[in-house]
Amino acid sequence: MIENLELLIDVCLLTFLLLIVFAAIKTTNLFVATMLFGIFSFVTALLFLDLDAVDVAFTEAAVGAGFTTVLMLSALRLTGAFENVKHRHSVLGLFIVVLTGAALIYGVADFPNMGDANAPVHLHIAPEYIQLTQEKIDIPNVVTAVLASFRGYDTFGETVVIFSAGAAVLLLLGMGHAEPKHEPEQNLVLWVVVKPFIALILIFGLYVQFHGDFGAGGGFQAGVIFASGFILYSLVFGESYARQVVPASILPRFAALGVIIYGLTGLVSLLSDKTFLDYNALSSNPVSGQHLGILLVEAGVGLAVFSTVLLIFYSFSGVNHNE
Amino acid sequence: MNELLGHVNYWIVIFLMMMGLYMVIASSNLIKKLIGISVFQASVFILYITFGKITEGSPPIITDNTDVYSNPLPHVLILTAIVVGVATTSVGLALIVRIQEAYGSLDEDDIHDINDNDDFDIKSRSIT
Amino acid sequence: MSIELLYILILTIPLLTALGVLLCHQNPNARESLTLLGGIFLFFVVAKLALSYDFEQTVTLTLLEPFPGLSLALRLEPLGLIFTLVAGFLWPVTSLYAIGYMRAHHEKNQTRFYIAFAISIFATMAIALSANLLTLFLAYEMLTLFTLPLVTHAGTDAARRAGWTYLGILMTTSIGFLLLAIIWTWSLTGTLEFTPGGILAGKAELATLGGLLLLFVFGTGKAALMPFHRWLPAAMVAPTPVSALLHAVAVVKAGVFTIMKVSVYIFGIDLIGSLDSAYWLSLLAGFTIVSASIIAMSKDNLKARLAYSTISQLSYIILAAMLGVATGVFAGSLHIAMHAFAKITLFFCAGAILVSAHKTCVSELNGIGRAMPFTMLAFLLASLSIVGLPPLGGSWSKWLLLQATMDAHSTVLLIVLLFSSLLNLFYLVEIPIRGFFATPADLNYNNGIKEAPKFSLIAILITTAGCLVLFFLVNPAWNLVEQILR
Amino acid sequence: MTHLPVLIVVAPLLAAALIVLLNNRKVAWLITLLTSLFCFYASVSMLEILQEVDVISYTLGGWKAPFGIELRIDALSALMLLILTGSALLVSIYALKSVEKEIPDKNQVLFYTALLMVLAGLIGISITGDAFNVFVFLEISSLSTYALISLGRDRRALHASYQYLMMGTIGATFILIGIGFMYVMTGTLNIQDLSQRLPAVADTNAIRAAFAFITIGAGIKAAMLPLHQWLPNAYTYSPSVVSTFLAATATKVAVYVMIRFELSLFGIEFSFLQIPFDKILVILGTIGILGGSIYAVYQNNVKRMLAYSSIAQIGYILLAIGLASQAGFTAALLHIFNHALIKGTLFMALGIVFFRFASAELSIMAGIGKTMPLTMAAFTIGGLSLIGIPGTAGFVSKWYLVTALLDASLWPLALLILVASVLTLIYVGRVIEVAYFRPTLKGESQLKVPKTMLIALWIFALSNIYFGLNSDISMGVSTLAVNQLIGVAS
Repeated sequence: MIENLELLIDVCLLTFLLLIVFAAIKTTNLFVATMLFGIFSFVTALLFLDLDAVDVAFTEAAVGAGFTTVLMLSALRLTGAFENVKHRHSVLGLFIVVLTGAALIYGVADFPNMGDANAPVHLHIAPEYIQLTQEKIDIPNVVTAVLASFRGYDTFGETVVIFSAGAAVLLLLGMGHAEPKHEPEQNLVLWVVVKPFIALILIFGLYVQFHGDFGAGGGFQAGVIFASGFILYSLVFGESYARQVVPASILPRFAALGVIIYGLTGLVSLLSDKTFLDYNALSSNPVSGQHLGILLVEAGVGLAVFSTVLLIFYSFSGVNHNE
Repeated sequence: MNELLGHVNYWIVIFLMMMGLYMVIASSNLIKKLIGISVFQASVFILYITFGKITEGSPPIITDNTDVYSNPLPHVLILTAIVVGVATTSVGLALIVRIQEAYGSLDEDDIHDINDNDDFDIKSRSIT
Repeated sequence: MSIELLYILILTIPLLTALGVLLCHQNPNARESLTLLGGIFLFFVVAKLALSYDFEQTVTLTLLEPFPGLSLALRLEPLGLIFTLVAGFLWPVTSLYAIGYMRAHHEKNQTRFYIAFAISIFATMAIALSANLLTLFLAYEMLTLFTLPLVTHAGTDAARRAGWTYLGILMTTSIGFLLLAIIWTWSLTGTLEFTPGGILAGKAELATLGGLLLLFVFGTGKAALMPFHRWLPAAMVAPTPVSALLHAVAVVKAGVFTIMKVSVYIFGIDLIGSLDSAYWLSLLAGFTIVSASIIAMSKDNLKARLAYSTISQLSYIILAAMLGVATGVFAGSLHIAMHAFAKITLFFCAGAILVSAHKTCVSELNGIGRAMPFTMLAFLLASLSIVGLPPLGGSWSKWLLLQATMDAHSTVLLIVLLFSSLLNLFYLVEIPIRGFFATPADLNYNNGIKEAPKFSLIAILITTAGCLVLFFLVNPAWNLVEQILR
Repeated sequence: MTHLPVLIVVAPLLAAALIVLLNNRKVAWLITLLTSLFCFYASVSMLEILQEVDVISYTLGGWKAPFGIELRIDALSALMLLILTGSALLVSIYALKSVEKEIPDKNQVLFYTALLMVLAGLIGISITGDAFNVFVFLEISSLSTYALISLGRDRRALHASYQYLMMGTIGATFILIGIGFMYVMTGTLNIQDLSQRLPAVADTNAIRAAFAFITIGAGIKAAMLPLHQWLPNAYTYSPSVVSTFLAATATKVAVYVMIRFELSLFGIEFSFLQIPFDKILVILGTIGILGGSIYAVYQNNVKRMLAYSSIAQIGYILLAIGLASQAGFTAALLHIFNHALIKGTLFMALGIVFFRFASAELSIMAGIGKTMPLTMAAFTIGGLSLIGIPGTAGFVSKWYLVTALLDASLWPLALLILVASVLTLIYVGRVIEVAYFRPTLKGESQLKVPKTMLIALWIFALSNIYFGLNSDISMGVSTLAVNQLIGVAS
């Protein structure tokens, strides 16, 4: 019965998503659209959870529902929240969409049924990953093992993507600067509640960073969570204070450092004539080498993500209109 | 029946993708386009995760309780893809902020009109 | 000196001359003596090559191999030698003429003029010496490009428009048709070498080969076969030495030379004889001959009249090549040389009249013979050579051509040729007749008009003498053309 | 030197990060130059290695394929590397002064970072042996490209960048969908492994859909007509260094992706026999050639003119691939190489014009043949090569393309190609006419053109002539690559 229950939840969530997107298309209030998108991400995270993808769910919640929404709101602050009320009825657009949809429907017709344990995806490579993780890497979270070791090169690329997004935003908007006069209202209750809360967030971030081997989590999620602690600080206590704690000018270098940590960890193996990112070279014991390698690259990822996310936030919130 | 149940997920996801894509093409507001493309991408992510699922499987974190784990590879891929998605979104938003500054509008049609004017200016300045 | 060295020298002398001209652009005297010197030296090298070359043992010099199996290579054969000799002889003569003309006419940008001129000669020589179609095509395109600044030399709007017409027609035809024909030949035979007897026979059906021939002939826009002739009158905006050497000798002869080479060494004369399209092309050439002559009669502008005369004369050669008989090949080859001398003389004279009397129209020339007797006499002789009267060089090629049409059993073309000779007589000989016998409208007409500058006059005398000498010296030339089909 | 395959990607990535860390403009330029020099060296070395072995395989993380990610360099990859790193080297020499002039001081360091990341991304795509990895590196290069384009001085650069971001993301997502479909049917992402497992499931909707999505995705990135809308604006308004580098490389890498997936992965059997993809390519290519060339004729901004010309040139390449013959593939690869040389030259020359006049409108180029003789001479060489005049690189590829068409008995298309060359003649001729035969404008800028820019330009220009007269290298690599692709023993 469990399978049908899972499927039921699944279909419900998906239907919910459809409604959200439909509402987002219809609304002319961009603020509403943005909030709907936040909800969309959150429901997607739930869906991922239902589909056993805990790491992905975690990331989607932190990145999609959290960070992206904050970013969109920051952008709306600068651009205004209403769109011109007019709906283009693009016949060509509709045609393209229907064509794409038809191609997709046509394509999935041959897909194995959902959840079929005998589908090709579950027979090739994936079983080996689960087995090899236990034998050679010896950490419980297979996703982390695949991410940081088997496909560590992809993850290196992913870190670079984040870094390049930071560079791109910086090129476009500059680092900005906080407006010193503008300070949020001094709300004692808020202050008192938030202060310990931020501490908790930071501790949780560290936990996620270092617990990624065992449960859901890792550098990405940790970086975002850690940054969101500072973002919260900045929202509540004023950005100029936040910038005193973590100066904006240091962030690009931190992000670069994150990438370099990852890259150098990979390059170390070259010295002992192993290939790039072969963590076995890091220690005389291959398994502990793997552990060390994963730790190091996750640290690099965490640092890069944290700095970039915070940097992007600064860039958006500190933009000076008159420039 | 089995076939239907086994594919209903895919069909809904595809419909979601189509809605996202429609939002990209049919909206004239740049922010809505961006939301559309994020929806489109997110739907693709759901597609990936869906085919990584094994019925009665559990998350791919090794425990002693079970032997059936859902496929970890799509999870890894989508982790990467989500990050790529958010990176794209932030660059897109940064561009939008600059476009608002430069054009005073986020409406694609307005922007096209302004661009055409710019073109005309250049032509009227030129000598030939 | 080895033959290879001579090849290299023939190509490098014009280039070195161009370089030298560039280096001494401050000093007109040095610049012009250098051009002249380069020309004379080039002619000696060409003459040396002519004397020491043995057609039994041709020498090929491969310069480069841009892609496998296709090379840029040089090889002299009789047809090429004729062209080389003509162009090599006429370059220094034209230089001589140009010095007088350009100075008297106070042209600007003379350095650019001499450089482009020298490089054009380089391209012409490369065409003449080319061992295969690729080399020929490369040189052909270079010739178009480097003559362009000469056409647009004046820099006026009219000159620019003429430049577009020039470039447009020559490039369109060459890239659109000629290149396609060349690549097609390559694709059919796997070689582009000029081979005695041709390379295409039996490689494809006759209809295909007929189409290929059409591509080749229409692709060679420089041969000015109608309807691709418009560029030649347009190019007449150029200074007269350019019109004289390039648009009466080098460029247009490069065109008909290409057609001759293709019909003799790519198709083979027998194959041409069996192609229907060759017959149609010869009729088109006949049409061009007659209609260009008629247009020439209607032109009052002297250079335009000469340009249409050139179009007509070029089609003689195309016609000769398309007949598919040996006599035709001989006639065409001889005509390349004979027409070159006559036509360059005519252009020289036109330029001399422009410089000395500032006249450009035929109707203004009444009585000019009294002030410029030498020029007009030269004009008369050259005209008669083109008409084909003895004792002038042109009579040989005209006579052979008539014989070729008879060999090919084509009465129509025979009549066309005879009729066109009559037309030639009308529109060319009219001019000296006006010059010597008509009364000028204005009695003070001849005041202040002298003969052309002496450099130019000497040049005119040399080429006129050439027309006469060629009549008597036809034996060596004949021996040469006979080698073509050996 | 067994690690060259990975170093050629990692070096520019780490250099990009290092630049940010050091945060100094001059140092940033120097690092960029040295990095591209190293990459160029690495690609030449690997090309040499490939004379001995068929393919260089490098497994990352010590996990053998298909479990780990594999870098796989065959002759086709090596050809792309040569184009990418060669262009990058020349562009970095050129960038010193151009960037100083066109990019605000505060952005220069990050400019070089982004440039290096574009390079690394494109290199990564060209050498990876893993389908998903293609997507990751595609996004690395794309994100940085969007930023670089937006740095143009005109506000339209921003909108151009946004348009590209939208279309580019749709393209990348389409590729992602295609990869997903293949993964579902085979359970693997390694290209080698995929190509072995695909035949068993080739006759399924899923694989056909995967093929379509990947092709359209790569087609958007390659600006294949009618998916080209992003390109003209992106090239027109981006800074000179960026337009030069992109024009020489970016669309070609997208074509590479197409070739890699369709020939190596799906295989000729599937692509051209089971589905009539060759015919589609011939049609799209032909439309691209004609459409691009005709549009180009009507442009008054020379950069935009060349942008449309690029669309036409992509058409040539696609048409050549669509012939589905050995000659056709060779022509395509050769044109990828030669067109990089051509467009590199032309855009660099325009960049110098832009350097002096801050505009690339045709009207401001009046008479600059006299005032900027070296720049315009190089432009003319590039233009002649674009037209396909013998003695230039453009001629060689056009020759092979027409030969391939004639071999396939498509002589009307051969004629059409040559007609398109005439269109090229018209638009290149317009520029040359204005530059050489119009009077110079008054108020002529007195700015001196820096030597570094001219040197880079002339190396590009002369390479057009070198590879036009001696095609041993370009032909050799292309032939080798084609033989490997279609499985003929060389």
